[in-house]
Amino acid sequence: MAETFDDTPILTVEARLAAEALIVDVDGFEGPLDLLLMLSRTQKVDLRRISVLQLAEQYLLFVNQAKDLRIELAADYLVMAAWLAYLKSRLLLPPDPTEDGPSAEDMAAHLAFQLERLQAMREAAAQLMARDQKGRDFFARGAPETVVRLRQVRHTATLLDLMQAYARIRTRDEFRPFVMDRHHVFTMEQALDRMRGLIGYAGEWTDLASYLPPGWDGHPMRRRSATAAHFAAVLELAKRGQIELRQGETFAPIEIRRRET
Amino acid sequence: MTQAPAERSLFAAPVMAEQERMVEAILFAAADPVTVAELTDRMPHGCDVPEALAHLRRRYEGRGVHLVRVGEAWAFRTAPDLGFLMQKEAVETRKLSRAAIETLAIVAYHQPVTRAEIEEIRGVAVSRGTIDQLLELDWIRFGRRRMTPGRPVTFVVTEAFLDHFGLESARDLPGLKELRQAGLLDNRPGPGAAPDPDEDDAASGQSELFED
Amino acid sequence: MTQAPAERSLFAAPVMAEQERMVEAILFAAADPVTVAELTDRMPHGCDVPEALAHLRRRYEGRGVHLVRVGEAWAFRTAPDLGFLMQKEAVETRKLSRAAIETLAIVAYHQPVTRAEIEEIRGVAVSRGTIDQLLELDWIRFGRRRMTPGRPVTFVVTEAFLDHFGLESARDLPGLKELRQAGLLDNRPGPGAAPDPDEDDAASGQSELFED
Repeated sequence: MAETFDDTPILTVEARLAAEALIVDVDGFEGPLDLLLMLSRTQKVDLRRISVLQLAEQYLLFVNQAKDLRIELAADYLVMAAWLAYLKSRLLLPPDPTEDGPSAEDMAAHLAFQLERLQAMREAAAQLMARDQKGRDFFARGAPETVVRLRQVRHTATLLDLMQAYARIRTRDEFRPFVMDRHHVFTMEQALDRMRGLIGYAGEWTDLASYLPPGWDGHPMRRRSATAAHFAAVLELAKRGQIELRQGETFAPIEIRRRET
Repeated sequence: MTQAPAERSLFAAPVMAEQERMVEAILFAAADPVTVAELTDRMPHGCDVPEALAHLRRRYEGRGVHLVRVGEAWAFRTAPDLGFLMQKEAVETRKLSRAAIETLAIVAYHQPVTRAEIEEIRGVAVSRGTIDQLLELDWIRFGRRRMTPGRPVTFVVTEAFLDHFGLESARDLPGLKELRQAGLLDNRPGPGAAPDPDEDDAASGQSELFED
Repeated sequence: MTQAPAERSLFAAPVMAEQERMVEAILFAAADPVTVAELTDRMPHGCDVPEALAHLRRRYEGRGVHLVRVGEAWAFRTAPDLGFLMQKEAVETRKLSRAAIETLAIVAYHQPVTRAEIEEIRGVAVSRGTIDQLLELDWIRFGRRRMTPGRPVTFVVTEAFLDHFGLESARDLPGLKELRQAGLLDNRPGPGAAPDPDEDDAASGQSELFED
């Protein structure tokens, strides 16, 4: 590669130095600005006094040589080359007063600024990394004590919560599906439970009325409820074949007895 | 790297003050207590580690951290009297459970009330935990035993309860009528609902409370 | 409030020497910097944490362990000149790429800075991996969105960054003043058409990055 290089006509020292940059893999550059910054170093002057025109020439030479060497340059290198070629022509020509837009000097100044800024950031990055670093130069506590978290639960309730809770309970009472007074209702389930316990002892025919629980035969409402419940329970037990039941005639007492098994 | 006061030769041990700094830094950064042997090993040649440790220990006397011996090794530890700083109390406020607030409400409105009565009013069993929680919060306490068979204990609300809910006495609790007026009982009773037969009982239970 | 021990009431703050011990204990026990706010929170009521810190910092001057400020927080760190003793504790850090180091420096010196601005300064696209790596190290974080079209997010450096590089604040970055005076930290837009064909792509790449 270097030999191919030497064959190409190189006119200036700067250009020769620039050409040496080719030896560096193009992939090693982080884009055209990085390459420009590298090329600018060959001018060996403060970046603030750099000749952008000269830099443009160096860059264009680099791109041409890359082309000669059939090195494929990324698109942004070519875009930069086109822009620098334009800038170079503008810098070489006397300013055209009819032309709008920024002057060539402004563009050149901005490019110089960009290079200076990138260089400054590189130096800042180097200074930053040269600082003492934690875990390398200085160290944190190796055996930190963990803070014990004592969790204390505090229960809260407001007066409103309290009243709403009470209201909820009372409202629930009012919403009982049985609006009838439960005191006067004997359910079939209750009767069934009762009868199941009692028929075990009943071998003889007995009047159903005698099975009514104590205290349920006085008040008419209670008697009716208990009677109905027990009658329904007895029918259920007969259906299950646990008892037999009979009635002599209409309105005669209903008698039951345990069915022998 | 030289740490060096001027006259020190290349192989001389650092001055004691410097050795003390070194021990201090090593012990600070170490994850575990460090033995004298290991300290000696890690420090420049010729250091007197036991002496440096003795100096350092004195320096930290009465400070917020102490240099302590842990078996054969040394470590920095928080001064025992400052242990409380290593605790962070996190107060977490939590709403009282529905069962608890309902039980509390029943005690407040019906006191003195037995557990069986609470269960009857709520319609479900009251867990031991709920009662315990309310006792622990100091919002309810045991009242007099009821003079009925089994002599069950009763529950009443406490001063702390009144304090927390901003009540002068349990009598200040709004009654059902007021609750309804306040819109807290906006659920209208179903059609044909009989007047609540318990209303009288509740009232009598409450009046019983305020006799004494 | 008086700190004289004799007439100290139950609620008076501890004397300054005691406050210093407390701050010492808390900071010694913590691996990460502790903010003044958290210190105040953990100490008894009425303590003057900044003053206690000032006393403590002076006390540790020249010792093996230093009290350092990290942003709004404080931490004990071993003296940098003794790092050679701590090879055992040294942590292998993944080597950062040149792109990552430069990006980090640009964020630190130009913060808050958008991705497009980082790319403008470096002259190349910033890969997602670079940003991710710095975010993962917890050295940079998202700042506020810029109030410009597209509302791009910005990046700023974190407290962990300051801690790692031993900086009290981002203002203490080396050479910051000189760079500012030289105008090298100005956001100077290029005259007319900037040679940056990627600008649009960069912007879209940015929004794409922060959509999730």
